[in-house]
Amino acid sequence: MPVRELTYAEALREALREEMLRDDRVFLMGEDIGVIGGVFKVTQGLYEEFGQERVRDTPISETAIVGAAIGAAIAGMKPVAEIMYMDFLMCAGDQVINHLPKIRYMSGGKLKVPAVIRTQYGLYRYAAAQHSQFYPAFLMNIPGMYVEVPSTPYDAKGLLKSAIRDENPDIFIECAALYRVRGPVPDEDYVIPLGQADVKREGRDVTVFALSYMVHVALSAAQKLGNEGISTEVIDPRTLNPFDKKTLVESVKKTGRLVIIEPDHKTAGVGAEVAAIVAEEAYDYLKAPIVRLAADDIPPPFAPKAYNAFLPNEEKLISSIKKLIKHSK
Amino acid sequence: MPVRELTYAEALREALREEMLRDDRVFLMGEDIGVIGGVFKVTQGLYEEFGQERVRDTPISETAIVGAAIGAAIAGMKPVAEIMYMDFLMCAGDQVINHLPKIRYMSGGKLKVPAVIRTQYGLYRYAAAQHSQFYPAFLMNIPGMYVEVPSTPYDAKGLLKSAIRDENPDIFIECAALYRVRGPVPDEDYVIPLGQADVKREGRDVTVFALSYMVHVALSAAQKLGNEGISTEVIDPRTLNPFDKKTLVESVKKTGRLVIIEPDHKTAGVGAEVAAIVAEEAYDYLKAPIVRLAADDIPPPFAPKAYNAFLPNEEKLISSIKKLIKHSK
Amino acid sequence: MTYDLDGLSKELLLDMYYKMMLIRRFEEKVVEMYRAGEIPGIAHGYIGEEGVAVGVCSALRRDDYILSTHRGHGHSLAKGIDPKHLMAELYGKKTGVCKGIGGSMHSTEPEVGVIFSSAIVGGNIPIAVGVALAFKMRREDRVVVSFFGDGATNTGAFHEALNLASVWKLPIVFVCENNFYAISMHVSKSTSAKEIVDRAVSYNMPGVVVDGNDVIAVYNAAAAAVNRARKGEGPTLIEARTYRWLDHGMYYLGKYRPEDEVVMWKQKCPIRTLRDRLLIKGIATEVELNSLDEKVVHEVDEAIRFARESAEPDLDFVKQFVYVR
Amino acid sequence: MTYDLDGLSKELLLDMYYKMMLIRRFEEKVVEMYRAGEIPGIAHGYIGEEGVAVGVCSALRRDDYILSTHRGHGHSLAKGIDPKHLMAELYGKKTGVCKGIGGSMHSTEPEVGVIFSSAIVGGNIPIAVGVALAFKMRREDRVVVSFFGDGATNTGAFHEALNLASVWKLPIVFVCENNFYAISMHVSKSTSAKEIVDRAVSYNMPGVVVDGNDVIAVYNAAAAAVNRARKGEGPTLIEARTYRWLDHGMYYLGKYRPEDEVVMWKQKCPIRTLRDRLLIKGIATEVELNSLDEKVVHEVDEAIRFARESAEPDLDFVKQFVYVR
Ligand SMILES: Cc1ncc(C[n+]2csc(CCOP(=O)(O)OP(=O)(O)O)c2C)c(N)n1
Ligand SMILES: Cc1ncc(C[n+]2csc(CCOP(=O)(O)OP(=O)(O)O)c2C)c(N)n1
Ligand SMILES: [Mg+2]
Ligand SMILES: [Mg+2]
Repeated sequence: MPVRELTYAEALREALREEMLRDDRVFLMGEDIGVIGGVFKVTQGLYEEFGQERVRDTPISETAIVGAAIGAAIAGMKPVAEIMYMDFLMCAGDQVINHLPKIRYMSGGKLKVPAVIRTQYGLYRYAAAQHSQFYPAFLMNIPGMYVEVPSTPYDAKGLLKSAIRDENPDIFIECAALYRVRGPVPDEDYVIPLGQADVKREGRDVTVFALSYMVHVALSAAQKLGNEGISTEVIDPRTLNPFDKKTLVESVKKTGRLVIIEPDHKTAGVGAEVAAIVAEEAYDYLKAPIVRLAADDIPPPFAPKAYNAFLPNEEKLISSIKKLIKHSK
Repeated sequence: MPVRELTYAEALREALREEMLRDDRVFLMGEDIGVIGGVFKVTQGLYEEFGQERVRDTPISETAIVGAAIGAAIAGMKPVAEIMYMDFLMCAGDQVINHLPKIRYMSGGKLKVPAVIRTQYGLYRYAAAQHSQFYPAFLMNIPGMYVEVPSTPYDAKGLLKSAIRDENPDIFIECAALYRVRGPVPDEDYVIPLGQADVKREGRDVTVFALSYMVHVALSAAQKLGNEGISTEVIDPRTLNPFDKKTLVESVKKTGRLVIIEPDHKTAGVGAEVAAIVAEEAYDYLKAPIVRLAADDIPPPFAPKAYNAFLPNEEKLISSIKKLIKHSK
Repeated sequence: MTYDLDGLSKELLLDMYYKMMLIRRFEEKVVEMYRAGEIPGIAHGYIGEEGVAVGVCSALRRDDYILSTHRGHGHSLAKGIDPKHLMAELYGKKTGVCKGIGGSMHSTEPEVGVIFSSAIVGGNIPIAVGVALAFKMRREDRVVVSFFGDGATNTGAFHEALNLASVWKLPIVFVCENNFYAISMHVSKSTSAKEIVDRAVSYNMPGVVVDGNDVIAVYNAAAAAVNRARKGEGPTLIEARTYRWLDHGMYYLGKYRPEDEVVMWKQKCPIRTLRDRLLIKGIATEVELNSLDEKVVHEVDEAIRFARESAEPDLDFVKQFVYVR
Repeated sequence: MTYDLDGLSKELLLDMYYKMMLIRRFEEKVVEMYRAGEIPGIAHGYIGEEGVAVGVCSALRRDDYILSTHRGHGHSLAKGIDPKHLMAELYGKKTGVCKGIGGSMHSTEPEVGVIFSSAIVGGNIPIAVGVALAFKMRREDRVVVSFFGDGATNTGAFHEALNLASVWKLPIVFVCENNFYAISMHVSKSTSAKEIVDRAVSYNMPGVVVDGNDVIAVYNAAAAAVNRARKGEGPTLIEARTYRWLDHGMYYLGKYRPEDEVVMWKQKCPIRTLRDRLLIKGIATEVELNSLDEKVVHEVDEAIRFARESAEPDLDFVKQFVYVR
């Protein structure tokens, strides 16, 4: 029997639905998630199935949305709040950094904050500088909350279910450019443990650390490089906190080469931390400098040609890997 | 004639005063900066000298403070707004990331945003998790604004004057633990160009990249190591954006060893970017793994003993450097 | 003058008619070209709400500034941005008002008083306050208008900004375009105040409700508020009630409005209303108005041609505009 | 009952007296020990404002929750936190309510209904709304109180939270402790509403002003609001006017209040006021009240002893509490 295929959005919807059925403390809140099922349709049908109490449309009040999710969580509920675009997450900046990740700790462990904040970043939507941002490194820098960055339908469902069941706060970052991407998702219930990177492809010559959408770019590049005799390992961290150092370091120890490809800004992005870990922990194994391919250090431009060039892509990845392999020979 | 000594707070105050005298577009706004001269007394006396129009006490409205600074700036003024603690900067998160650094760009260069947002982080104040944060890496990750992190009275004055005169937006991050530290400040007018790291001490054996307060820790450690025959170079970046890669990379090429000491969280902190740059650009010169000493990846605790241990310190720095020099022999 | 309507000159009235029609035809073309795949990204139409932008901007001087929103084409055109440059911006071209870097939601043209448009709901309001502060500190008699929707009145930014504008008595007019929905969310479900205008009490400033589909009523309300602001008497909150005929943006997001509500509002078309009044009162003839209609069609076609023919910026080009150097 | 004052039982009245006195003596000791260098960090005293915390918390059940602020010692003690555990927290000891991790500004003791205290001005308000949402969704008849100052009413968080609580009709009471200053900023300069309580209009909820130095008036106002919330009728905004006798925190920040204003308010001491009424009405005797006074002194001394003798947490200890694992 062939495995069922779902889109990333469908996989997320299933995760939400199953967890709502499984645990009546789980409820959803956010802008336009109810009556119209979300502007990206992730929550479609859930309002009809679960009603307005458990699928709550909110005013445009990001601080109140995140704050209320925190409050409901410390009072024993399991809220899943949606912030429509990651750009707007900082409209709730105080709640996101000063409260969500700190309340358990500041209470000396008396409270738990099992809230999930779902958001998405809008790659390739040409929506300009205030609707195209992705800044996961910041959330990684602030201890106390988990951060998920699923790249496939399978991971999206399994990680979202884990995030909901887990009792820590999570920022769950989806990618709008992936919502319609299909992939296998088993029928039966499963979860993916938080903090386990996934080796999306094994290889010997070079490790590509690929973040979120860039996993697909890396896999496609790896395929092509394979035809030219270069064996590429592709690592998808899946969660940034907890961060699976082990899988990364072991891979680099094996291949001796690391290329990072990420859709966030290069400077002080996730790739900086990845490079730093490797420079600290696998320094003796490196055969060549680490390479980071990332979005340019400029705000996302609107004009499509400039925007596309602003992001890293398959071509740049392939040529970097080839150059790297030459350098170390 | 001996050079005059001022405290860091006095140096900042002089910078504000001189720029206000020099350019009547410069004005100050923030919570409690007027009548009482600021909770850290940086603006003391300025309300009396310049009056309530140019030294504006505000309500507790961080979003309005940063937003109004932006608005005044695009309309031709030169506002210097104070956010009392860096923790509260994210109460204005939307203005700080979606507006301040993007408006010039999104306007196709028609607008300028010559606003300075001054803030401080409260090292060693035992003020717990919501009053002790320092997250400069995030501001470095968002392109479009400059970020200053002065460590001495001299730098504080020179950088603040540059930040005010410069026509780009700035986040100017002071350190409360430095306000009473004294240092030489010349009588005559001077500015420090943005984007120039300062080699605070020259050395041959190891480069210490020290951030903000940690410059003092590094200098003291370097002194002691010198007595043991280890020659330490101490680099103070002074500004994180623009970032002076050149001084860093050249120093590491010379010494072959890098230790980073920073008072922000280790994971995805400034040190990650520094390590990544070196791993990319000075890889062939490194004689040993890069070492990062930073605040632990937990929210700042209140209890003083735990808090002190949470931060990197001189002892840890000295022992790291000794270990590093051994490793590479 | 015999040609006045509510004391307004024929020139002003025809200009308002012309501007509303320009917005209408411009937006129709945007929808068409968006569907045709010529306009990338996201965009939000202003059809049905023309009375608000035009009524308010007609009460402003050229050197007064407005700040706009994600739904900003109407504001830009009403304040005088050349439709060619606006359309080129939507196309992402170098000749656009923001050189193709900003797109639909980020118009800036200080020459005509469009200082900034934010795509963050509520985001422009604190910035508008700062612009007004600059005017006041320099003792200029210029006025700022901040436009925003009903949904924006639930953001923290709205609250902090209106409070600050009031305590500092700044020359600003807050114009809430209440089109009853924030995407799918009806104002009655999102906004706890009985009426949005009641929120003025919270800031001790005058609050005025106006029929946003009656451009003359909007003009009069705005003129009074602008006058107050110009005289140094502080801010006003205007709630202009109107309706958007199109969906929230260019995509269909599902059904959340009753059919008959949409039909009812279409009958209150602000352009037709003014046209009828101009004709009935004998202020303008069919011929005059038709010639304006034609002029507008021509201008919009010209804007499309201009946008199409302009060059697209590349990465090196856009990089120049991040910093002042 | 003959012993009632305004219909309140003697037991309740004496308990309120006792709690106010406990707060007073506790805070006096905090100042003393802070100056002596025994208490680290930053702390904010509640002296002069005892009537608000005690009046409000006396109207709550043990299983109702409060959320507090940087100025939270009074709220914690009024809701029933053991002074030993609170003092130990201020000392940064393992036996503190938050194991020494939170300090003065972050009290949590769900057992007695102190769920969370935020040091971010306005920060607790949206969270309080979420707690109330949980109660409502589970159909529990519990009520939430969010305490905050006059200064907090100018934060965006206040606005968004009160709006949401109102549209969702949640069981919550918003208690604004108007002590007329936010650090050095007088409420008249920071807050544009004529009266803070007018802001209730913006959220279509009842607004009540009460003399915060009259603990019985506070109790009655709170009881009415709590009752309303418990019956599912939605939130209320209470503005309790009071005054802090001490400086903003433990440091002297300069002069921003007129001498005679401070003197005037000290004459309106909430504790003396209640004491006088209890004596005049013959509800309690000097002897009874003096014995409560002594009990309090003893308890506070005991708290200091306990705090001093407790162990300080180290880094490994505090690390355990970041995540649930
Ligand atoms: C802070 C923020 N939250 C959410 C959004 C997404 N969004 C864009 S427009 C909109 C609705 C705005 O409603 P309203 O203010 O009434 O303006 P209208 O679209 O009706 O003109 C929303 C939720 C946004 N841009 N910014
Ligand atoms: C968001 C934020 N801004 C600024 C501060 C610094 N701060 C601490 S208390 C305070 C004044 C608070 O005034 P109010 O709300 O009236 O409470 P009070 O201190 O008078 O009890 C300020 C500005 C803060 N903690 N949080
Ligand atoms: Mg609307
Ligand atoms: Mg106060």
